[in-house]
Amino acid sequence: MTEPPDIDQRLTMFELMTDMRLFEKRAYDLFLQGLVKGTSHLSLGQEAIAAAFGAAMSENDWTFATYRGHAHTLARRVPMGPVMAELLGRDNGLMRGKGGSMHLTSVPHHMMGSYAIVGAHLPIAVGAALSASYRSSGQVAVCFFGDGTTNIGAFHEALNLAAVWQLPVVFVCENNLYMEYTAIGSVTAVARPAADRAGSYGLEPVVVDGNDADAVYAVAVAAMSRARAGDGPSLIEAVTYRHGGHSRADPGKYRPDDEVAAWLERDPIVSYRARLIAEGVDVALIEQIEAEAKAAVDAAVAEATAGAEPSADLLEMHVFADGGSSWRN
Amino acid sequence: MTEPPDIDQRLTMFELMTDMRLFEKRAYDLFLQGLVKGTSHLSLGQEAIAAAFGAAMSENDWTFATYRGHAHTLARRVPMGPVMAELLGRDNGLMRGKGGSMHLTSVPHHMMGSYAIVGAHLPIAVGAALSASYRSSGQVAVCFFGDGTTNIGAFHEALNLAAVWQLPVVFVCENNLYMEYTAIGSVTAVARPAADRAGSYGLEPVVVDGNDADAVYAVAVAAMSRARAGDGPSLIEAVTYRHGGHSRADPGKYRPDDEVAAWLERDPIVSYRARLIAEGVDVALIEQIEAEAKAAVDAAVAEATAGAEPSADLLEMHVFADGGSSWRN
Amino acid sequence: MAELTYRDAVARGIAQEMTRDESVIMLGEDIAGAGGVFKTTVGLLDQFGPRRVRDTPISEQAILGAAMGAAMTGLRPIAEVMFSDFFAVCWDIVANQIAKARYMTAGQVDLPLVIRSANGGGSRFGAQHSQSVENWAMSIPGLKVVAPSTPEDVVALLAAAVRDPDPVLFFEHKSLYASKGEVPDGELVGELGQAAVRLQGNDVTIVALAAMVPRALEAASQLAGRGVHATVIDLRSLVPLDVTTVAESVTATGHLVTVEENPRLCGWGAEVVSIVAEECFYDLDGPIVRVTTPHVPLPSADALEDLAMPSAERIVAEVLRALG
Amino acid sequence: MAELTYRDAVARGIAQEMTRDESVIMLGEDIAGAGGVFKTTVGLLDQFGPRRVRDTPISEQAILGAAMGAAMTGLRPIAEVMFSDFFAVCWDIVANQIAKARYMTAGQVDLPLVIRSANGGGSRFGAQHSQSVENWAMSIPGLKVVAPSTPEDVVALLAAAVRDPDPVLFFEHKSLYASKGEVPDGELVGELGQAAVRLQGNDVTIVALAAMVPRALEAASQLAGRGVHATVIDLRSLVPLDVTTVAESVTATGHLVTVEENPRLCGWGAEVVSIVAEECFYDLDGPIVRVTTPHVPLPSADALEDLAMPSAERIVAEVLRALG
Ligand SMILES: Cc1ncc(C[n+]2csc(CCOP(=O)(O)OP(=O)(O)O)c2C)c(N)n1
Ligand SMILES: Cc1ncc(C[n+]2csc(CCOP(=O)(O)OP(=O)(O)O)c2C)c(N)n1
Ligand SMILES: [Mg+2]
Ligand SMILES: [Mg+2]
Repeated sequence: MTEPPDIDQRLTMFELMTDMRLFEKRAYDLFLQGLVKGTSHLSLGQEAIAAAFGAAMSENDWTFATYRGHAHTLARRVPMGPVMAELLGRDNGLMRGKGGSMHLTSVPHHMMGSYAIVGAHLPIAVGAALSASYRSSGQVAVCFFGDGTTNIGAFHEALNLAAVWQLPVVFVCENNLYMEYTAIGSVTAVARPAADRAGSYGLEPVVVDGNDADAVYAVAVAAMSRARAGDGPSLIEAVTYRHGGHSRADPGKYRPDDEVAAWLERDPIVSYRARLIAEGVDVALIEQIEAEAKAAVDAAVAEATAGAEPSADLLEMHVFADGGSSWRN
Repeated sequence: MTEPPDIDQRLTMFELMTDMRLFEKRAYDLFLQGLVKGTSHLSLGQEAIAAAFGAAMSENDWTFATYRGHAHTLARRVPMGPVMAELLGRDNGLMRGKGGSMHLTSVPHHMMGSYAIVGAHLPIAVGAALSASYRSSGQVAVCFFGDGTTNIGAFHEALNLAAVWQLPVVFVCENNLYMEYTAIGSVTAVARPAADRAGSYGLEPVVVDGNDADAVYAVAVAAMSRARAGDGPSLIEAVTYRHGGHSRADPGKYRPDDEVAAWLERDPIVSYRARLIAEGVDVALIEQIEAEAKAAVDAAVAEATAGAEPSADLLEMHVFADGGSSWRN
Repeated sequence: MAELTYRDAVARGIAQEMTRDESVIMLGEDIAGAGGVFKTTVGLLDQFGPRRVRDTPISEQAILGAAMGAAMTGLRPIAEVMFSDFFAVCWDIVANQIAKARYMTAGQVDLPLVIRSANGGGSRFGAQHSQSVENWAMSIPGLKVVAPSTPEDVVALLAAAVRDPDPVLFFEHKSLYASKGEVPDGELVGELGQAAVRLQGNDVTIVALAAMVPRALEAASQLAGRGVHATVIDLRSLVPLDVTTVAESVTATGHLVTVEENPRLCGWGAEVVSIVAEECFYDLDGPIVRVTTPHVPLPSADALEDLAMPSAERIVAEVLRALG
Repeated sequence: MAELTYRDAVARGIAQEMTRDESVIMLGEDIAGAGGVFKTTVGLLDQFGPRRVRDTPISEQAILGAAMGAAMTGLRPIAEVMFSDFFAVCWDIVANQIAKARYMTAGQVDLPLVIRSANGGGSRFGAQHSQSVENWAMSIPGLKVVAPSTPEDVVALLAAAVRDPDPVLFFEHKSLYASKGEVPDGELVGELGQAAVRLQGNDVTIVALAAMVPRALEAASQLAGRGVHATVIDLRSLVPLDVTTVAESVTATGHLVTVEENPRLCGWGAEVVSIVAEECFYDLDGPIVRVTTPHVPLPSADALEDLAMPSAERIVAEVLRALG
C-alpha cells in the first residue's frame, strides 16, 4: 500500500525499540531491588508497535496510552531520566511521583497520558481529535489499548462517536492475546477482537503483524494520513505478545510454554536488527545505537536514584488550577 | 423460514395490538385531563413487535423492557387495571404508585421490569438468561430496546457476554428511526443500528418489518427456538415508527410531515385487521375483539380512578427485603 | 433588568460565553436541533452553528470523554448530561479521569470544562430520573460543584463556571426551570464559592441549596409568624464551599439546620454539619438537625414524592425541634 | 481454630456458602483460572467447576447486570469488581438498577447478591486503583455495605452477606489481604450491622473501619502511654449502621473521633458525626473531629501515599486536639 520506510525511519524505529527494551529491563531490575514501587506493566516484546507509531507520528500529534505506557512515552522522546524517576516515586519524576508507572504523562511531548481504567482513554482521545478538527490544526490523536479493552462499553461509544464525526483519531489495539491472566479468545465473541468489530463503525478491518516494525509503520502512515485528510478514524489490530507477565507481580504461568517459546522466537527487536543488517546497515551503526541506549538508561538510573523523595507539600498541590487543593474558604 | 402463524396466534396478536392501542390512547386522554402524572412514552404505531413476541413467548419466558413499556407489559397479559392505576399513581397500581409509567413490572407475569436508563436492562436480561441456562429451565429472556440504545456501552458489553456464554436471550431493537428528538441516522456510524453490529458478536444480522406482526412473529419464533436449543442469543432489528412524540411532552415536530404520513399509512393494526379479514376472518370476530378491548380499557380506567392515593407508609417501605427501609439500629 | 425563567437563563449564560470565546463548544443529547429536552439550549444552534453546538449519540461516556479530551487540548467544552441520574453511566470519566488528571500529572493537564445536568426531584419521574446527586460530585476530590437557585445565579455562575480553569459540575434543578426572576442586563459573571444570605435572622441558621432554598425561605416566613427568626443561607456552590458565611451565622444564632434533597446518608448536609460540629462546637446551643429526603429511592406517585422531599412544613417542624 | 490470612478467608467464606447452596455462583475477571488477581478465589474453580465459577470479559456493566438478572431469577451470585475504583464504570447498575429495583416495584424483586471488591490505598497503585469508595455505596439507598477488618470477620460477614436477601457491597481492603488472624473452625456466619468494640476506654470514642481499625488500635495504644484511654469501635458495616454502639460509647466518653480513609468531603465519617451531633449533642464534651485522607486523589509515591492516609500518629494528634 505504502512505500517501505526509508532508512532514517528504520533506524529511528530500531533506536526507539532498543531504548524501550533496555529501559524496561533495567526498570525490572530496579523492581527486583525494591526501588520501583507500586505496580508496573512492561511492553517487552510489544515494542515494535510503539516504535513504529513513534516514527510515523508528527511532533504535534497526540499519544493516549494505557498503564502499559512506558514504551509509548519513550516513543514521544520523553527523556528517560524523569520517566525512571517517576517509577521510583521521586521528586524529579515526570509527575513528581504523583502518578507513577501507570499514569506517565508529558504534555510538552504531546504524551497526553497513561490511563489505568480499561477503556477510559478512548473517548478522551476522541475529544482531542474533536479539538484538532475544530481548530483545523492538522493534529491526529493516536490511542493505544489492549485486546481486552475491546469488550468494554467505552470502546464502543468512542468508536461510534469518532466515526460519526469523522474525527482524526487512530485506535490501535495491541492484541497480545491475553488480558491480565485470561486469554482474550475465551471471553470474546469474535476471533479478532478489534478487527472483527470495525464494521460496527463503518470502518475497514486492519490487522497487522505487531512484531514487524516495518509493517506497523506502513499501516500507521496510512491511518495517519487518512486522519489528516479528514477521512476519519481508523481501527488497527496489531497482533503481538508480551514476553513477561501482565504486571510486575505476574510470572505469566497461565500461558503454554510452547506458545511463549514461539513468540520469543519472533522477538521484534532481534528480528529487526537482523533485517537491517541483512539489508546492508553497518553493524557498527547498530552497535552504536545500542551503546547509546545503554548509556542513556545508565544516565537515567543515575538521575532517578539521585532524586529526592517527593516533598510533603506536593500532597496537597495540583488538585486545582490555582496549584492547591483548597475546597473552602 | 418458519410457517406463518396459525389463526389462533394471529387472533392473539390482533387482540394484543388492539388492547395496547386502546389502552394507550385512553392513557393519553387521561394525561390531557391531568390524571396521568409524570412522564410516559407510548408505543402507538409500534405495537406489532410487542404483540408478536407476546404471542411467540411461553408463559415462563421473561420480558425486559424500557420506559416505553406499556405494550410489552400488556403483551404478558398483565391486567390493565393495575397498569392504568400505576400511571395514575394510585395505591392499587401495579407497583402501588412507586414506579410509575417508566418502571412497569409484574414478576408473576414474568414481566421483569421496565428500565429508564438507556441500555441498563440488556446486561440484566443476560443475567436472567444465565440463570435459565444454569438451571436448565428452558426459559428465554427477551429484551426490547430502541435504536438509540445501540450506541451505549452497555449494549456492547451485554451482546458480547451473551454471545460468549451462548445464553438464551433475544435482543430486540425496535428501530423507530429516532431517539428522543434526534434521528438515529445522524449519530450512528452504520445504517442499520442493530443489524450492522451483529457481526461484532458473531451473530447474523436480522432485520424485519416491525409493522408486520406476522413477519415479526416468524423471526421471534426462530430466535426463541434457537435460544431454547442452546444455540445462543439473537439480535433482531425491527423497523417501525412511533405515531406520536417521544414522550407525552413532545409533539414530535422534528419529523418531516411526509415521513409521518407515510408511516401512518402503514399502521400495523389497520393493515393487520385488513389482512385478517381479507384472509377470511369473520368481521364480527374482529369487532368482538375490539369491543372487548374497549370494555377492558373502560374497566381499567374505572378501577384506576377508583384507586386511593398511595398511603404514606409506602414511602419508607420496600427498600429492603424485610419490607422496610431501616439502615440503622 | 428583565424577568427571565431559570430555564432561559441557561441559554443566556451559555450564549454570553460562546459569544465571547470561540473555544467554547457544546455537546450533548438533543441539545442542538431540539434545543434540549428541557428547552434550556433553545436558539444556540441557530446562533452558533453545528460546529459549536453538537448533538451526540446516547453515549455519555463518549460525551464526557470527548469533553475531557477537548479541554486538555485547548477547547472549553460545555457538556450536557440530560438527567443527573445518568452520571452513573459515565461516572468513571467524571470521578476517575476528569477529577484526577491534573493531580496525577502534577499539574500538567488543564481541564476547563463544564458539565451541566438537570438534577433533583419533584417532577414525578420516578427513582431513575429524579435524584439529587450533587453529593456524589462533592465527595470526589478535583471537581467543583455548583447548584444555583435563581435565574440570575444561573447566568452568573454558569459564566463563572465556563471561565473557571477547573472542571465544574453545574447542577440545574428541574423543578426550578419554570421559576422566574429578575436578571440584570449586560454581561454577568459571578464568583464560585460565595454563599448568599437570602434572609437574616438571629434564632437559627438554615442552610439550603437549589430547590430547597425557596422551601427554606417559605419555612422561614412561617417560622417568623411564630416568632422564630431564621437566617437562610443559599450555598450556591458546594466546592468551593463558603464555610465562612455558614460559620459566622452559626456563631450568631447558635443553631444550625441543613435542608437538602439528598437521601439521608452522606449528603452535603452531613459535611456541613461535620464542619460546624468541629469548628463551631462551642458556639452551638443545641443539636444540629439535618432535614433530608429519607434514605429511599424517590417514588413516582405525586403524593409519595411530595412526602419524600423536604417541605416547608417539615423544615418548620425540624427547626422547632432543633430549638428544643 | 486456625490462623488464616484475610486473603484466604475470602475463599474460605465463599467455599462455605457455595458448598451449602447450589444457587450461589461467582463471576468476575480472572477469578476462575487465575484464582483472582489478589489470589482471593484460589481453588474455587477446581472445587466448584466452570459452571459456577466464571471468568468474564472486561465488562463490568455486563458482570453486574448479569449478577442482577441472575439474582432476580433465582440465583445468588457473587460478583467481583476487581478494584473498587472500577465501580465508576458500572455505577449505573449498582446505584440505579440494583439499589432501586425492589423499591420501584413495591417489593416484587428479590436481589440476593453480593458484590465483592478490593478497596483502599496503601499499595502505591496511584489515584485510579487506591480509592476507598465505601461512602459512594453508603450514599445510595437500597444497598448494604460491609467492610471487615479481620480474617474472622471476612468469613463470617461474607457468609452473612451471601445469605442476606438484599444486595450487599462487600469491601475487602487491599492492604489487609496479607494480614493474619485466628479463625474458628466449622461453619461461621456473622450478622450484618453489629459493630465490634475492639478496645474499651473512658476518655474518647474512636470509630474506624477496615484498614483504619488496626491504625486506630495502634493510636489507642500510643494514647494509653500518655494516659488517654480510648474506646475503639470497628463499624464493620456501614449499612446497616450500628448507631447504638457508637452512641452508647459517646455517651460514656463525651468525645468522638472518626478515622476514615475516605477523602475529606461526604465520607462515612461525616454521617456518623452528623448522627452524633444531633442525637448525642448533650453528651458531648468537645468538638467532634474527623481524621480523613485530605480531599485529594491518592498519589502513587510511597512517601506521599503514606502522608495522605490517616496514620496512627495523626490519629493520636487529632484525638489530643479533640480532647482540647
Ligand atoms: C474497567 C477496568 N476493569 C478492569 C481493570 C483491571 N485490568 C487492568 S489491565 C487489565 C487487562 C487489560 O487487558 P488488555 O486490554 O488486553 O491490555 P494488556 O494489559 O494486555 O495490554 C485488566 C482487566 C481495569 N484497569 N479497568
Ligand atoms: C443513559 C441514558 N441516557 C439518556 C437517556 C434519556 N433518554 C431517554 S429515552 C432516550 C432515547 C432513546 O432512544 P431509543 O433507544 O431509540 O428508544 P425509543 O425511545 O425510540 O424507543 C433518551 C436519550 C436515558 N434515559 N438514559
Ligand atoms: Mg492484552
Ligand atoms: Mg428510537
